[in-house]
Amino acid sequence: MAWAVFLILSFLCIGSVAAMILSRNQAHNALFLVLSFSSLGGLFGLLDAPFAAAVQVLVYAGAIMVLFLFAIMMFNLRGELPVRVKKTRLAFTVGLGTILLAELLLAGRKLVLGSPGAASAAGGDTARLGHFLFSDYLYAFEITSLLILAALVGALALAGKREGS
Amino acid sequence: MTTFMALAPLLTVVFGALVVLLLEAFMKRANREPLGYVAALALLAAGFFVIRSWNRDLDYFGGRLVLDRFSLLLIALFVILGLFVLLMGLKYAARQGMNLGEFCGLVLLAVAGLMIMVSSTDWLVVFLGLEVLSVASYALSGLKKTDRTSSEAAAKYFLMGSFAGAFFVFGLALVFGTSGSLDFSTLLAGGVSGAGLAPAGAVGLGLILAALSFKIAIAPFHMWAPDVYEGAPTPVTVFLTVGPKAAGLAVLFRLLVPLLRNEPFAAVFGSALSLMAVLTMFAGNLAALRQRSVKRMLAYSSIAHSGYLIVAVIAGDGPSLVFYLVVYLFMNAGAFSVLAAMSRKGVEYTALDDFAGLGRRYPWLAACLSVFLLSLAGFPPTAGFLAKFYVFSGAVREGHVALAVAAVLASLISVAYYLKVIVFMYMKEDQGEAAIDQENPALYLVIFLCLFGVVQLGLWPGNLLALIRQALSAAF
Amino acid sequence: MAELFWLIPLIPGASALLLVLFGAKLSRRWVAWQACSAVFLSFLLSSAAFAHLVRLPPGAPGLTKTLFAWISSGPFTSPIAFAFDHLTAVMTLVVTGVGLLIHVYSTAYMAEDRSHARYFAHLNLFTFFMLVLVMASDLVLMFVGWEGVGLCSYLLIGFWFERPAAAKAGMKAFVVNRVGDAAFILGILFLLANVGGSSFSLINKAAGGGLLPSGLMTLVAILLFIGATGKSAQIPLYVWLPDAMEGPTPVSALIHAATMVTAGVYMVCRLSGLYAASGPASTVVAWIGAATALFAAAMALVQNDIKKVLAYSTISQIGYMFLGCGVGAYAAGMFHLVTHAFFKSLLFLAAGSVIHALAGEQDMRRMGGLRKHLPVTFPVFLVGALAISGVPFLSGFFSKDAILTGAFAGGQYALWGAGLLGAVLTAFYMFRLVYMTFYGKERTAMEPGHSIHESPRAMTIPLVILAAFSALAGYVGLPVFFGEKADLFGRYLASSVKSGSPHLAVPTEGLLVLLATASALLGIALAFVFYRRTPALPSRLASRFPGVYRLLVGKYYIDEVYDAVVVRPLVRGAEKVYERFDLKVIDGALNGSAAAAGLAGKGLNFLQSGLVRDYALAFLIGAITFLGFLLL
Amino acid sequence: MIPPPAAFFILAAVLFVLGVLAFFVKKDLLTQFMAVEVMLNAGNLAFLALAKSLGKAEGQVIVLFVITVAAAEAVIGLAIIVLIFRQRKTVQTDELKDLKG
Repeated sequence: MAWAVFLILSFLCIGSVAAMILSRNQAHNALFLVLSFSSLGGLFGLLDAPFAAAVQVLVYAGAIMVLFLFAIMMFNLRGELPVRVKKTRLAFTVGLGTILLAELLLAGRKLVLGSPGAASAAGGDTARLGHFLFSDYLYAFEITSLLILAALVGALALAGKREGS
Repeated sequence: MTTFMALAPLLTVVFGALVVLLLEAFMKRANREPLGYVAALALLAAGFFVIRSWNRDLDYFGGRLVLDRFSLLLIALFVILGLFVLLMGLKYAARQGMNLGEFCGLVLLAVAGLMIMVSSTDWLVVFLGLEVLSVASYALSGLKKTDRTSSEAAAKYFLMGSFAGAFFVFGLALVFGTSGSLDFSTLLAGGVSGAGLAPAGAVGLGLILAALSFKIAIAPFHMWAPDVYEGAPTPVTVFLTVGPKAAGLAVLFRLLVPLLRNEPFAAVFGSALSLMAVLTMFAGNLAALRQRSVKRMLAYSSIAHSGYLIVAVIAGDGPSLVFYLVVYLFMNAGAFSVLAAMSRKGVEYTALDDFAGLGRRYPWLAACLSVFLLSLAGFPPTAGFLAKFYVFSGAVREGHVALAVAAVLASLISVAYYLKVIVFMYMKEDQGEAAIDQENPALYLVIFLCLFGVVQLGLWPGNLLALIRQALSAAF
Repeated sequence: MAELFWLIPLIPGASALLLVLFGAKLSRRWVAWQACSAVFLSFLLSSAAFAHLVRLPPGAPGLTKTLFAWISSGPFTSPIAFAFDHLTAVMTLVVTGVGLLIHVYSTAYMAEDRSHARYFAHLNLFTFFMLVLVMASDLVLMFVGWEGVGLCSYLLIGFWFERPAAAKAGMKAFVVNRVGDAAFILGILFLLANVGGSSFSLINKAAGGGLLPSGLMTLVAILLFIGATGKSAQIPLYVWLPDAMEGPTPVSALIHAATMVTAGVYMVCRLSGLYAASGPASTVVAWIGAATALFAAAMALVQNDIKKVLAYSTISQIGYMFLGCGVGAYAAGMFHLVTHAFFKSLLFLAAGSVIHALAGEQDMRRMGGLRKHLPVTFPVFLVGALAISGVPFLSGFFSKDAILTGAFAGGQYALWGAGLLGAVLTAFYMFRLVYMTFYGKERTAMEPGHSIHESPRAMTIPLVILAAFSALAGYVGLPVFFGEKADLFGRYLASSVKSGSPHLAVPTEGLLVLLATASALLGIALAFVFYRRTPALPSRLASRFPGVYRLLVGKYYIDEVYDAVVVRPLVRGAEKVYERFDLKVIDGALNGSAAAAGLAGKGLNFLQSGLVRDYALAFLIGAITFLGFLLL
Repeated sequence: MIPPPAAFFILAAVLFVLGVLAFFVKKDLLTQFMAVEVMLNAGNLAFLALAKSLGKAEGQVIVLFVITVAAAEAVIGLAIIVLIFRQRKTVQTDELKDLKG
């Protein structure tokens, strides 16, 4: 049963990214990405990470991608057909990608092969996560506030309508 | 000592940023320069806390924030860098259509990011610090909103930077998977004990190193750098050529020094890094030869300097690394300051031809630029010579003779293009009249300070070196 | 006053700084006065320090002054310290003394030039760096001066940058020198890593005490010597010096004859402990020196530009100095350095006077018969020519003889023979120059309104002073048969440089002196036959070979005949080498490396396409390669 | 039965490489940035898979931070894209070639 869910979700996830690569429509791209990220949320859930799953769906698929869709609407990019990539270049890139994939798998094989996954300690407990967040990861948590501040100021500075622009 | 005071420098800078941004939002006056002074004040206060924390080994957050002397030294470097950038920007902002308040706030936030990066040995913290720095620098590079090249620089930097950031994340995952922790030391436990790194750890580290090399501008991860350095507003370019480079190298140094003492590891990582160092030095210097824009030429020169700096990392020579970074701050900021001085409202003169005859028209400016360029080229007795000399002699001492030879040859090439500018300034007739707006006291202060630094460190480097040695003796 | 000796370099340095910053605002008169008096003050101080030095008891160390600790922490220390010992005193007096005369000469020579202040600023700056070079008490500080004089030389060669040839020559000098400097700095790095310091006494002691492995010592000595071949224009890095003649003539006299180009010889003498301890390195020095001496002399035979003859002559004479150092006769090398500084700067300045008189003409084929017009220049030039040729009782005779004797005494008969042959060639090309320039028909092509005139007093007085020194300077180093103590110079230097080879028996040495004299006279006589008695030889040859004669009926058939009969057999080899080596290899390498660098830069710029996906591709390839490296 | 972490890791690696490919195939700023988002998500998946195999709960916390980073980057990224669009009326990446050489 879990295997079946996994396979379906992975298919959805990979398939929608592949579709995004092939599609030429900006809005469709963004929608494919929403689909991909939602199914990733499902996969997170399968990995006993319900909190991450929730955040994934809410923040990513919900907020960030909607932002993207807004941007696409705003630019009204439908008229712009992306230019095709040259065949040789495409083949070259795919070759490189294959090598990278092989390297990543080679690197990870010792880590994950034969590990059934320590299901009990996976820490699905959101309360424990909260505890982590405000103990071991408090500093990191504080830094994220700084990060968001920087992003906000930067975005206002660049895209805000002000005098002189 | 674990105390909240360890946060003081960082908090001061962030607080300064908030004050500047709030003041900016409610300020109606056209003259925004007071904001720059507020920001400078915040940096000075941070500097004060750095000096107070010296020798105290403060830490907080369970050791995720460590103010050892190494990080304090670098934080002090960033404070000076931030001050230079702010002072350079005071008049520049108004002339080139930048909002000074946002500029100051972002510079302070970027400095905060740098501080976070160098004062931790936790990968997650380093990554987040790097992202604070990145997000602020993307915005800073695009701050000349009416300028096509500035926004192009921002877009390129952003796109490449987030691409590299994704590699960082995947590397983090692999490192985490190897040791179950993101602290430098647990990862190194395997490497230092002689057992070698697990492939996952090595590849994870490799991905992280690639992303860090991107920030430092090491070939072949450097390609974004010339474009961004050229397109960004000149004060921001100073920040980008020094800040991320210094922080990235500091992280690299902290990470690699224990590892490179380990034979099998040194054989692999050491030789890969050496190769990259050689590639970087030659790519930077050769490409700089052909430039007709002084700004872009200096951008390539900055890449070449990354190569020399990496040599110090490979040799495990902390003192010469830090000394070189300090010297590089002064000579590079100095050269770019003169470049920033070559401007008036809405115009910046960066082409080589604009420098023709500068020696006659603005002798002081030309003399200062000559000193900075000679220092960058490594002519004795400037500080640049000593810095290079230290790095190269360290490499020879540690047995990296081939690397030292390559570095000497590469710096041989570099002299040609630095000297070309001097030849233009003193030996060519001026063609047009590049009339510059000379009313810019803060900028001239920066030029003077840089000149002072380059001469002082070239002739009397003793005090700084003693300080650096003292700082590093404890940490490494 | 002697204890103020550390001001010797600083005075011209301060003057240079003032001239760089305010030169444009000062009057020409003031600039000239300031520049000259700065060097004059240095000269006074040098003399005072020298007087102090010779009064010291034998064996006493010279003056030292540590200004401050420069590099004081870390694996090695290197103070900014000036030393004034016997060897330094010689160089300092030469640099300030000859430098002063050339400064004075320049006030007249450059009086009309547009960039008057820039010229004197650079000249003072050069003096500063040259003095730092000779007074440095350790190798790193010497390198500071070494690089500095290179920079000034580059700026002064390219002084008339409007001429493309001058700009190109400056660039060539610069590039070639940088190649040498790279080797030099590597040598310093090796020394630092192994000796743990860079002061000359430390290095010489370590080398002499056998503390260094001999392989390393040879490597370091040869690396440093490669630096010297760059600076002192020896094979294979000599190619920049003939082109350097594009600079103003006083610059050629000061930098490219008297001082900077001899810095390599000075360095070898300074490190005589190191070179004496390394046999292979000394052999290399001696053979490179001898080869350069012969080869450059042969090249000088066929030049038509008056300054080019002198340039090749300089290369050849410096070869002699290295030959002396290589066979262990360091004092003799230094001796020749000093006498050469006098007569070669004299020759250059006199040539400058000739050029000045002819309004810029440098081609000897358009000179001739000038002796009547230049009543001061001609005799002093003759003195210089006689001195360099090694005619007895003039300075060059004694110093050249000291080198040849040193080679012979060291058992290096082949090197001695080469030196002797070089002496014949030297006398020959010098008198070829004299006869072509000052004797014979007037071949000048002056524009109407100009007349050939003797130079102003500011130019002729330095010439006369230099001529006096060229004639008399040799008497400080007389050969052994004037008495055991006649070699004042050698004894004077004994505390600073390694002593040379054992003395020869008086009869042997007498024979050597006779041979040297004979070879000088032979050279002069050959030149006389070919260039003075012009009608006789060519017509006789012409009647015997009418076909050849018809071929050679040209304006300058002398040159052609001489070319066919004498030069070809002798010089063809040299020219072949020159063509093959200089034009093809060195120029090729220069152009080639420039082209390669340009090409590489072009390639890099092509990669730097401005397109993000190309940048990302480089990133990806880099990352993949890096990861692959780690996994393998 | 729940699939082993290895399966998730393989999926993560494939997703990462697909993201890289998408970055190269696509030619406008917006979609290329979306490809980077795919890569970041692949990193997150790898984190969770490896955390699972180690039995460490912290993986989830770190994922939270990565998502925050992605959000911050999206904000600044979209601002930059808006800026580019205002100036050039296009978001084609290949149009960004004023700076080169």
